[in-house]
Amino acid sequence: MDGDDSSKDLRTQSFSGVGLACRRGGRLVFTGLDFSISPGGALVLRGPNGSGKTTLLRVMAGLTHFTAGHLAWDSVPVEDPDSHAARLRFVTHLDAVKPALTVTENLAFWTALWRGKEASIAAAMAAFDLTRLAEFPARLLSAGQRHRLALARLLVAPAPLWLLDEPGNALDTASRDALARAIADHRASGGMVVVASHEAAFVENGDTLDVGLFTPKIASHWSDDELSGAAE
Amino acid sequence: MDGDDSSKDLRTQSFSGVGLACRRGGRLVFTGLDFSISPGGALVLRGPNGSGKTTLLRVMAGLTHFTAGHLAWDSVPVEDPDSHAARLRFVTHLDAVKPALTVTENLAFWTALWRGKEASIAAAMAAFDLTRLAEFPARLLSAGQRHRLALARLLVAPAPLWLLDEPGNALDTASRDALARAIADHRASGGMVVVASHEAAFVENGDTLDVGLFTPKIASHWSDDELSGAAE
Amino acid sequence: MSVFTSILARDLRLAIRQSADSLTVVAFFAIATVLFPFGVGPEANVLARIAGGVVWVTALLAALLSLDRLFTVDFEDGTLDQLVLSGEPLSFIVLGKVVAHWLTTGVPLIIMSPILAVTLHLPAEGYLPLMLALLLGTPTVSLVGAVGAALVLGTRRGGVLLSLLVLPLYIPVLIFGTAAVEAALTGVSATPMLSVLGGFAVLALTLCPWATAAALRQAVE
Amino acid sequence: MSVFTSILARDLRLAIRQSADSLTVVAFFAIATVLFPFGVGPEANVLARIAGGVVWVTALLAALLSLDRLFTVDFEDGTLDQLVLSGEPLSFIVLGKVVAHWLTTGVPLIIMSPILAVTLHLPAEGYLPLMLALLLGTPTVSLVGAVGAALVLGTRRGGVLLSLLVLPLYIPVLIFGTAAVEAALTGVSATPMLSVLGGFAVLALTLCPWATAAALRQAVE
Amino acid sequence: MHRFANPTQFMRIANAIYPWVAGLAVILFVVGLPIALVTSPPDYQQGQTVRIMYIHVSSAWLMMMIYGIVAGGSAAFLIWRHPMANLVAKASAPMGAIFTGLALITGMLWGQPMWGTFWVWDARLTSTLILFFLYLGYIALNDAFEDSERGDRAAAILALVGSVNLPIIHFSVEWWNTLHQPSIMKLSGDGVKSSVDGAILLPLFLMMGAFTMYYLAVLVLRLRSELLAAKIRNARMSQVAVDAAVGQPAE
Amino acid sequence: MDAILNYLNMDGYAAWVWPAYGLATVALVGILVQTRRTLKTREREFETLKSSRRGGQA
Ligand code: HEM
Ligand SMILES: Nc1ncnc2c1ncn2[C@@H]1O[C@H](COP(=O)(O)OP(=O)(O)OP(=O)(O)O)[C@@H](O)[C@H]1O
Ligand SMILES: Nc1ncnc2c1ncn2[C@@H]1O[C@H](COP(=O)(O)OP(=O)(O)OP(=O)(O)O)[C@@H](O)[C@H]1O
Ligand SMILES: [Mg+2]
Ligand SMILES: [Mg+2]
Repeated sequence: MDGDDSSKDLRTQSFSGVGLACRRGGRLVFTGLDFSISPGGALVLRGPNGSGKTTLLRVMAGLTHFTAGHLAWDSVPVEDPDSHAARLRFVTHLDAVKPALTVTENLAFWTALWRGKEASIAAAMAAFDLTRLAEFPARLLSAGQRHRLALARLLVAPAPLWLLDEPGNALDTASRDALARAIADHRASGGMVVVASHEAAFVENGDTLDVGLFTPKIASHWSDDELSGAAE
Repeated sequence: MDGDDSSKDLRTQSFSGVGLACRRGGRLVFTGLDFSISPGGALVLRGPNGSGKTTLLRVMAGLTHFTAGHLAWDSVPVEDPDSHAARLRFVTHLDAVKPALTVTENLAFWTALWRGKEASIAAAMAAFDLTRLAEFPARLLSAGQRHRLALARLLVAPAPLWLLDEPGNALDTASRDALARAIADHRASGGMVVVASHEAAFVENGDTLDVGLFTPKIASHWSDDELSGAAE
Repeated sequence: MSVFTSILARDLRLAIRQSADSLTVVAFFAIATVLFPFGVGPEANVLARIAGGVVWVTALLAALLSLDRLFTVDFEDGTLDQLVLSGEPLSFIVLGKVVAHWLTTGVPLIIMSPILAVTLHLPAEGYLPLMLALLLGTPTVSLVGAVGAALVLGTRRGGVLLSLLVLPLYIPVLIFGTAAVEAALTGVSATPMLSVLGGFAVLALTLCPWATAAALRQAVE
Repeated sequence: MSVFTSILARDLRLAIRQSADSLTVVAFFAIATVLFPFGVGPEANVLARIAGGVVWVTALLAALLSLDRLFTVDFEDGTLDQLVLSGEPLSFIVLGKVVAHWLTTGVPLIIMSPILAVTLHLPAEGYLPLMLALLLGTPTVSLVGAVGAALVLGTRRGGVLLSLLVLPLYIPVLIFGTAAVEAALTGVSATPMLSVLGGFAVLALTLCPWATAAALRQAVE
Repeated sequence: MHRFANPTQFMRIANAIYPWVAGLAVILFVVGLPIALVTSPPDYQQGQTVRIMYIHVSSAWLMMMIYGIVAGGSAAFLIWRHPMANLVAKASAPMGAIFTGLALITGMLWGQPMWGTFWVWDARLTSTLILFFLYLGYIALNDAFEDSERGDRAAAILALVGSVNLPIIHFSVEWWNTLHQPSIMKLSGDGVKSSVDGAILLPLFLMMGAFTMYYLAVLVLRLRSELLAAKIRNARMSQVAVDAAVGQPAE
Repeated sequence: MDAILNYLNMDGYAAWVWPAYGLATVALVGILVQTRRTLKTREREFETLKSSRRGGQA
């Protein structure tokens, strides 16, 4: 039931990571990475393709395992993935939309799961200009409309931390503005936002974190040093 | 074998459509739509989300059936979908990349299928900064790297008409420049480009076509008029 | 429990909206069973001899086929990421999906089974034990299958790999399930076999949702 | 023909790179067959009586399971769009994929079959006709299955619907396939049955690639 | 062809023939049933069971004719994209499935007294069973898609592929020697010859005619119903989508 | 009476002949009833839709 009143204490929360390192497919994607977001803050992840923005977002969400460092929420180390998950919303490349359900039904499902209020569904649809499509099965939506439906999920049940992976993909100008507004509102009420994007448009006065400015290192389970005497 | 020398006569070709109408899921997406592209020309499709840009590109590719109007190539009506397909390349939202094959193997397959030259593979990879990733299995690529691999397919075997659906998605600045360069080179050698995009950056001096500026009409197989006397 | 019911409700709604789905599971069950008289020949005594086993094996294969896609769609469209991030116990969510699966495929199989038993010339006294055995056995089938379905997420040809993982685990269910039918035909009480099947179901209910949740977590990593 | 060979080469390469795939088809074949002694009981004479039929039925089901995903991956990742737009006859492309499928699943099944026949106590004179019948029958299975796989693209739970569409069409193959084994066991020549199977294969080869291509075209529309 | 593609024109013709086929169906049943059930003599070989034939052969004939119509409609739909042809196919298929079921069951009811078994795996029986499954597959495929137009096209292709089965059903009794009766009719140089007595042929033809007219009459009703459904969909869609988001210039 | 019973008995084939006719009747009547019923419900639905739209416009 803490989902319900989490909106109240948005302001008191902060999120940070220290010395994070992550290995994917045998290569070290990043190492020694620090970040910190305070209430109302925003962090824009930048970096060329393949620099590790998506990976870092998944680490922040607790989905991907990291090899060193730690995450902290209000200075308390993040340990239980479920309770960490309850305080964040993650919009990924995949939009988790069920084609057979209508726009409203899609949102209603997530609202129920996240114990949000029924009433917020209409507001979320309005924010992303989906109201007129409310009774359309999602299979009839175009790429941008589907993506807007995924974004509308951010608003059905409040959560302090938003993780957005290239949220501008496929959006038209009006929808980009709507997204920027939603982000600004969320921050104004004390929420935090992390955006991985090649365009800066959505976030005003956010911090910037350059991901992957170092040469990626090879990383098997063990470093060369550790292996040195092993296979002789 | 005509794929081989199609590059020679790029200049002489033009592509146009007259009075196109298309129905999807029982609704008329567009109707009475005309366009025309001359050699070296470019057409930018604009319109809010859901206005029918993707649908129009699929119609141009001969994939989606249209209910009225016709397409013409060099003023000759397009009839056989296979021979029309041989003169175009289509980059869609889906990148048709096989995760189990390396970057080179992915490109080599399409080169063979389209009867392109082996040598062009290296050039295509260089154009989209994939050379360092040549021997990487595609499953290790990030979103932007995968999309660059899809774009590199444009260069492995020449075809006069490029259809690009939101080609800028997930690309970093350097890759956007590379894409803009590829498009400019293609047009300089007489090729044609159609781009559906919410950003104009990739095309210089292109024509613009606003898709879906009229109110969509309802269309089952039959209009109400046609049905009027049917079920009494 | 609200998680459980909202998952259950959504999956049931999806199943009803695409009602052809559970019908086709039953259709597979029927067709695969009907293949046997073609393959084995139509002699009634041979068929009657193998009827219980054939119905059980095809029921297992039918359940397996439908389990194949239990999580695949959610995995591919990103829903699974979101479910793992729901902040609710993942094993409850899993349980909701498994119960929806059982209601839409297991129950139709049970209802269908006596009809197929007739075409295979199973003696009438075998019908009730067959249905009871299926009633107690199919929940285990769904629960164990869910673990397998979660493990093979992200592999190509998951379906075949799934059967490799899961079919061996079905063997005990199969043995006691057919033994129950056998017992009834030879006039012995089927109760001991049925209670073993019930025991399997309880065991599966306590272990499988947890194991499935763990498998799903590593699938989205 | 270069289209055909490049498709064939790519699909074979993909299959080898994920060699677990064709292994799992064979594994399914083996496990499903081995389930029968558990379901039916271990008596050698009963098993011998049904051996040919069981091997054939499980081979069909194994092929079906692997056919399920023949086009799905290409459909979902956009490759199919590109193949339809290749400008080459789509039926050649289809043929390339089907041949690759048959080489990676049909052939291993044929090689595996005598081993399974032994476990089901099939008399030794049945081995050769069984393998020959599978050799002539499995191409039809792959070809017909390809039509079904193309038709169900884009449905949820395609696998089960696929079996509803395709298994009935396998019935003639099954009948003549088991009849060939039966004939050899009773000392009659199996040649007439084998030539009917060959006839089916020729018929399927002329019709199915075309029908599959039509189905694929409408799937990407 | 294009005249029939317009539903109003098509239904004008259909509605015009409706009273005739419906009336004929009633007359043929009223005349045919008493002859089939009472006045016609028992067969010298098959005795009274010959009365099953009047239903069995009529259903079998109809199931094949309907499949022909389904396949033909599907072909027209795929080649010329005539939705009306598809509608005819779609409206016929469930009836075809039911008549196939009827042919199978009456055949089994006839087989038990005649051959001593309900079922043998001979070519005609097997190919009839396959026809039944093809009908079921057509129906299942038709509503397996979220986009109903895709279902239409996929099912149409299946119907065309399955039409290979039709000649097999018909000629199976000649190509393989089976338990099943060979054809009653033989077309030879000097016209239609029959091996069967006229007293049995008369009720047979009456019943076949009655079944056929019945099918045509019900088909008209089902087409009306399908077109009404299309009208309802149109009306529904226009209510939802009059202002549905899409295509309006961004203000 | 005997004649009728004798007729109904069909020389001992009653168990095969009558079910055949019975099932055929059920099938034919069933299709007809089902078809007419959906037709009627759709007609009614269409009428209400039409009248409600007219009401909306007024
Ligand atoms: C389940 C069992 C049976 C099935 C599936 C079946 C199927 C068929 C089919 C499909 C036809 C139509 C063939 C055509 O028009 O080309 C037919 C016709 C006929 N059947 Fe059967 N049948 C069955 C059992 C029987 C039995 C037991 C008898 C009689 C002993 C019988 C006697 C006939 C006769 C006399 C015809 C008309 C022959 C002709 O004109 O072609 N059938 N049956
Ligand atoms: N397969 C389909 N079935 C039914 N309707 C569809 C289908 N695909 C698209 N539509 C409808 O057609 C309209 C146009 O869609 P399309 O994808 O062409 O838009 P778009 O201009 O590409 O939009 P976006 O900018 O969001 O990509 C949408 O409103 C959508 O509802
Ligand atoms: N599942 C994986 N297995 C192995 N390596 C991976 C995996 N996912 C990503 N990588 C590697 O990690 C690196 C970072 O990928 P990531 O997706 O985080 O990049 P990104 O910054 O999001 O790039 P983009 O801008 O293209 O989305 C890539 O170079 C990629 O090769
Ligand atoms: Mg990324
Ligand atoms: Mg689009």
